[in-house]
Amino acid sequence: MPRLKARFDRLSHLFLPLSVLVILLLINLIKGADYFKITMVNRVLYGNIPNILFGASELVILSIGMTLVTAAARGQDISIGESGAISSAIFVQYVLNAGEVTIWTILVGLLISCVAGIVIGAFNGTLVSFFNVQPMVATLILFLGGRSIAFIIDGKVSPILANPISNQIGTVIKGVPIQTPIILTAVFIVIVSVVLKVTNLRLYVEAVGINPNTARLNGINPKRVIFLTFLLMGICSAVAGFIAVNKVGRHDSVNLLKFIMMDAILAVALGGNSLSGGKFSITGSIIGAYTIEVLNRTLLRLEVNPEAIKAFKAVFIIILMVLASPVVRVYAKKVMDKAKAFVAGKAARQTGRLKKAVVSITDSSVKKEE
Amino acid sequence: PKTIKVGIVNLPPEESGYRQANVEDMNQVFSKANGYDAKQTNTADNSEQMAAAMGYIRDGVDYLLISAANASGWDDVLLAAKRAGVTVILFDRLIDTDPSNYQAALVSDMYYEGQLATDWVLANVQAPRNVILIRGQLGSAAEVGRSAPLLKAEAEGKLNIVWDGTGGDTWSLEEARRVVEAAIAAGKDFNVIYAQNDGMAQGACQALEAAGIRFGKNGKVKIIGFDFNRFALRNVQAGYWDADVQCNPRMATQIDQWIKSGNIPKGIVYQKEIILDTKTITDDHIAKYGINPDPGRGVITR
Amino acid sequence: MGALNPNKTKTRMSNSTLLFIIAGIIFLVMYGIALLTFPLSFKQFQTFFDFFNLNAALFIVTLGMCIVMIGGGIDISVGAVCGLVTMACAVLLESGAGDIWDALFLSLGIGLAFGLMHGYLIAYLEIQPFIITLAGMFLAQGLLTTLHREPLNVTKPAFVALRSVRIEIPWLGTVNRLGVFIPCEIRPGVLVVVALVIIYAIMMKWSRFGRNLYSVGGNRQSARMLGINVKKTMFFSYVLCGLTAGISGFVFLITTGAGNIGNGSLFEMKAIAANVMGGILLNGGVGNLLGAPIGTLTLLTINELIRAAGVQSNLQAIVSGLLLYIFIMLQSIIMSLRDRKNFRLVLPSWLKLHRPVEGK
Amino acid sequence: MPSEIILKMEGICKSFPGVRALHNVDFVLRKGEIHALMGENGAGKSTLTKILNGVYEKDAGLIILEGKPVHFKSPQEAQNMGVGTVFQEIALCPNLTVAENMFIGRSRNAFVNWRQMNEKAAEMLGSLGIPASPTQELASCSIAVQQMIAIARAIDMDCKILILDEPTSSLDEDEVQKLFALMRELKARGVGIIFITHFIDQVYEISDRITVLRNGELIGEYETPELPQIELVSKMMGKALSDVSAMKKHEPPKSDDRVPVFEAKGLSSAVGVRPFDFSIHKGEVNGFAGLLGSGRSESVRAIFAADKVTGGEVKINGKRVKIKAPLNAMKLGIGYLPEDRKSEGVIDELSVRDNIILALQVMKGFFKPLSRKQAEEFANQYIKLLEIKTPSLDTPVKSLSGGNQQKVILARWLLTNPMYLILDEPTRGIDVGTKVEIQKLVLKLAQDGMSLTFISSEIDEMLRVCSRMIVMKDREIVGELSGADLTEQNVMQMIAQGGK
Ligand SMILES: Nc1ncnc2c1ncn2[C@@H]1O[C@H](COP(=O)(O)OP(=O)(O)OP(=O)(O)O)[C@@H](O)[C@H]1O
Ligand SMILES: Nc1ncnc2c1ncn2[C@@H]1O[C@H](COP(=O)(O)OP(=O)(O)OP(=O)(O)O)[C@@H](O)[C@H]1O
Ligand SMILES: [Mg+2]
Ligand SMILES: [Mg+2]
Repeated sequence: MPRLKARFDRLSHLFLPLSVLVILLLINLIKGADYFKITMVNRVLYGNIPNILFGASELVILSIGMTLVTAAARGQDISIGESGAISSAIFVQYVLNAGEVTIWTILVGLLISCVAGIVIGAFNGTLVSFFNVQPMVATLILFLGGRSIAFIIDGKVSPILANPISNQIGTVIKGVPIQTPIILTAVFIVIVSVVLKVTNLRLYVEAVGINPNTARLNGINPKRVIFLTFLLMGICSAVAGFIAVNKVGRHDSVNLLKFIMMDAILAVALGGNSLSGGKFSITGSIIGAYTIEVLNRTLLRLEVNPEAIKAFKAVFIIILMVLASPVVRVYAKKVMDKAKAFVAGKAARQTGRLKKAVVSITDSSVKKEE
Repeated sequence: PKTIKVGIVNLPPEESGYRQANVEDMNQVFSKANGYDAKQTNTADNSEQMAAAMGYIRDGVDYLLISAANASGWDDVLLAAKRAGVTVILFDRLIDTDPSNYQAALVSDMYYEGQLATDWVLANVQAPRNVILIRGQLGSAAEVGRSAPLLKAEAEGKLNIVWDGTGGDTWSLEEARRVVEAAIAAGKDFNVIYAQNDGMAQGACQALEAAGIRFGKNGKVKIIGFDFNRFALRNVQAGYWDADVQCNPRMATQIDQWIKSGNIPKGIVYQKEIILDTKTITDDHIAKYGINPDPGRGVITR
Repeated sequence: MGALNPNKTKTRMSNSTLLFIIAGIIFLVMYGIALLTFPLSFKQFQTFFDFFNLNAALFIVTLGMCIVMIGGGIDISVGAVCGLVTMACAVLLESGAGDIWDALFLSLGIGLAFGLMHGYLIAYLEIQPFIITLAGMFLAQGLLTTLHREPLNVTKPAFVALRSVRIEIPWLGTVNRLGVFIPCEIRPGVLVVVALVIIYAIMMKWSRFGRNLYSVGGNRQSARMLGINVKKTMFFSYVLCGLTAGISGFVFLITTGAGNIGNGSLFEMKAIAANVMGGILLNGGVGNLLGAPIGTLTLLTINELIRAAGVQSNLQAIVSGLLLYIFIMLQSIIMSLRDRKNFRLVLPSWLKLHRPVEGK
Repeated sequence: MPSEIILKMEGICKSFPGVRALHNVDFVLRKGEIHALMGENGAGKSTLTKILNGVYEKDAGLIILEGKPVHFKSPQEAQNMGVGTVFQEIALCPNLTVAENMFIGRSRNAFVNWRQMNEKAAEMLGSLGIPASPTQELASCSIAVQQMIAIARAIDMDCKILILDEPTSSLDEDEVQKLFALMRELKARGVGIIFITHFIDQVYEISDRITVLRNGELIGEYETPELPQIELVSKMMGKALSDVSAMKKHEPPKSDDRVPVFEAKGLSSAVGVRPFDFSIHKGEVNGFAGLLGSGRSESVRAIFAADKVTGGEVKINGKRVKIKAPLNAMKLGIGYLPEDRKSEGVIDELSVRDNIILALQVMKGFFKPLSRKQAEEFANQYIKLLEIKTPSLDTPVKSLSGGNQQKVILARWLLTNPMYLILDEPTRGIDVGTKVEIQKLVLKLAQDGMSLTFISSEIDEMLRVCSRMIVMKDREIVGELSGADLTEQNVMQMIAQGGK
């Protein structure tokens, strides 16, 4: 029993993102009861849920990286979209120049684009860790210039990735009833959780994020840890870029993963993580990312006037964040406690004075002992 | 002959695929080889644009080409240009000012493009015409222009817009896909998708495909895109989509001709633009008008 | 210990001052180089004045951002609020429902409303500033499109008269291509910038609010223990920033004369970049308010340099990123050099007190 | 002393998640008295004062200030009503100047008069002999100086009640005396002073009355002269303590190994200690003595490479090694407990468990995480050994009392089982009982073959455990004492005369 409670306590940080997600899902359910309905279309699962999982795949992957960067570097990487655009441009160039496209071509391309992502991460990471530049400022550089770089890599056009394998990665593999990006995302999440399991990444990142000085005196090199998180962010961007470009089938350096950093940061925050670093929850961020996807779709589902859609989104975010606010939670807890006390008080009154007497006796006996 | 000094004030290529093509076109035509000494400044900020324009005027250029981020506030700049004897030619975007303040303006008429597409719908789709409108970046000239004729047609009762969605800040495929998915989930009955650029049309098709809804020449839903990307034209050619409307980013050649011939028209000149559908499209069209790479005949880009 | 005479202790320059001086020097050096390489453009005074004339709104936004940054916060809604104000005022003026004063009050009101909302949610409900101001940005953008989607020119005569006000400096000016002498001119927005810089600089240096804000930005917990009303201070910083964004919207409208969806877009990023170049750190607690205009000038000089050099279109963003990069590196290198050496220079040897400050 | 009651706290209760920090505590403070608040680590002393000055909100109880019930929601309100505080962990703003730190949050003027402020500050600093300039950034002052600035601020505040939460823990004897002089002056002016410390001698030197807390409960209030020291200690600990005095007689172990475990020649670091030689043998406990700021911490930091090492040669067991970063030192079997607990010791948001296993985990390497079970076992073992008061293993370490945090760090290093352990002020902020425990522990570890360096600002504490004392002055080693020469008298003399 205490074990169970301990486990529950450990999961309590997920209460917030989950409750937010549930609220949104409820709204959707009220709008139409068939919300969770899943059908088979061309032998592939189809419905709102698969659509959400499909649509959020890049965001989920990016928010994982963003969580790590936020935790260690106490700031955000705002160049993730650009970084994804650059590494996927390299991927596309590789594939287009590779002649016949086989699964190996794609895999090698992915590897190369991951390397590109790592290089980009190293650039940002160097600035942040070794030159002490705040993350948002360091990554502002690529945020400003990144898309131009991608465009130049593209050869100043928008190259087309029209091959059957890319198509299958972007949609479905024949015979598999689930869209490939969903599977890839799941695989990625599994890899991340394995990495967290077999390494001390979490301890290092949290230690550095909370108190780099202490971390250093305990043998952790904070600079290297921060640098590492940026490298991981680079990999995440590359993978997200890979999925995105295969979905689209065309490298559009302008629109690929545009403004996604805002959503990723939002996902981290909705996941209950502090944007000023320290302890983190990747599960929370993942739920946060799906929540944002659901939110975006909810606004569409509610048929909000396109002119006002952003305003509504803002209102939703504000409401969600207010519900999640520590102050409100403390207040709510107080109210709950009072309510509980009231109910308990009623019960106590019914059991009569007997109990009270017992309590006072034990009380005084305790006092005497001293 | 003496090199002609030109200052170009344009929007940044990162703005859109259309803009990239436009910027590249300008750079290619106004080149050293072509007898120009041209500089181009790309920014989406009106103030920075004006600063750049003033800079070019101070530099003493012969021609100042402007594609304004913002249609207003340019009077000072134009006046300064006039005082300094600089010929101003507007391209792509008009400026809200007295026409005497500039020499010529060569622009795409987004409203006209929208009209072409709307007319096509009215002519080629049987009533009831239930349209999903997928808007591009809200408030941009293209979005405003291309939406208006359709909204007007709806107001006149010629068609119904059953779903009106937007990409918000972007012209992104994903947003378009989401919009159509939402419409499908809501059980809307529709037979036209009016996507305000090719990428968004592509996103819409992906959503339809995943939902198992047939579209294109032989399907229930008609797909219309804009911009004449070659991949889009190939899709139309294959009957996978139904129509595409041109939006020509290439204005430089025309302006170059004007300058070289010394015969610059006065006032606003609209570019000629066309709509192609499965019946009218030819390889020639694709080769001649298309932008971006050509996936090749018969290749459909999903 | 008693033998130590405190008067002998020479003061080490504070981070704020040092960063400000670096910013100032880099700007001057850069402007000097610009003058030498592109005299055609930079030698004309009007170039300098135009920085202010055309970018008054950006200067103002940067000031507001500077204040929240010193308080350890961030407000990324400023650009969107600025844009919303231009549109709201344009709609107001064009619909004939109000005159210029009404428009001014409207801009202040909108700015204030956003500032109050941000301030309350961030300071009192302890929600993360980035998220709330992101929502604020969405809200402003959404309201703008709901209000009016297309660009809207203000044609009201009184307004047009106001926005064509020019202050000419007859003894400064240039002769243009046709040999006509053009005097330098200053537009009304510039006066607002100058006034705000003075007021804010005084406020940050001498007012209780300003000093409290530094302390809150430096260490919130300590500030509270020192008896500072942290929440109130943070609250006011956001209110002030919102208000400033409102003012900037009005100035933007005076500068360009139209409400437009694109007005003020990306101002938040520019403002952050400008402030960082002006030596104001995102961590909070460090920076001199005068750094904000210096940083903005640096940013604008970079733009003008890129224009004058005729950098190829697709490279413009990359080059400006690169210049930002060099700038940041310089700043960082100087700061770390000082951390290594400076003690020996400034302090007597027995007073070499050094322990890196936590959290850098 | 029937003087007027200025403050009355009645039935104060306060709970934190998982802990009952205070239960039904009464406290009375009179005008012009110095009232010591005593108790073991985690007894609730800081919590009680923090409730008084508005940092925490009480769950129940009454605070009556000058006859009026008050309820402070923030330190600001308390300050305005005349309650000044020096916090246990220094709470000043590093990015402001010294003068600002002394005056900020106090004036209600809308504007700051810099000149006047600097002048006043300079005056204060001068009269207290604090070696800092008013216009200097606080970050560039040492902890001790910061502590004194905090005191100066509180003293200057013209308050009715002054709370001093372990103000003397980082001060040396001289400064303590200066502080006491000031306290007496304030007392004469009628200020009620709440004084928290773990130095029992200081309590008897300065206080008029003592209130003892234990486990969040009030044990009693006593007139200082009427409460014998031994009784006070046993009241604090809740058991008769015969071994307090017994402790003093421990004989430091002698080592006869020829090759030192650790040896340094000409070691110097980037923060400016003069190059020094140092060595320590197996099973030896040595200490560094010296005045505040004499470079004791800097020296041991150089050994551990906590600051950048700029020169020198290091041998471990006679073999030359390179120590460039703390990790090298750790891998070579050196451990270091830093003196600044807050900024270098704990990782405050991490759990007690993670804090305990941190160093061991890092030494094992990035790819070899301990299993959860193992980690819990280790942590539990040391929580028991050091009697760390924590509600659970998952409690963030920041919600432990100061002294218990210190024990967590000690546990962390003991867990790595180092060959040579450096303890810089390990007993700072630790109650008498535990202090004795720690001293015993040090001796036991030494007997088991560990070498230790033990630095403390209390000389007698060092004399009790160290077999050799290295004396420093002005950042230089001026001499060494051991064996029969090692007496307080000699140490003092050496510090004063700088060697011979
Ligand atoms: N912010 C907090 N959150 C949770 N628990 C806390 C918090 N502050 C104090 N506690 C708990 O309250 C109890 C009393 O702590 P307090 O700091 O008052 O002790 P103390 O008597 O000052 O001890 P020390 O001498 O070690 O400073 C401890 O058990 C501590 O863990
Ligand atoms: N004369 C001085 N005046 C002010 N600060 C000094 C002086 N000398 C040294 N310091 C600073 O005081 C701090 C304490 O010095 P250090 O830790 O080396 O001495 P210590 O002997 O260990 O003293 P402590 O008792 O504080 O641990 C250091 O940061 C040092 O830079
Ligand atoms: Mg305490
Ligand atoms: Mg020390």
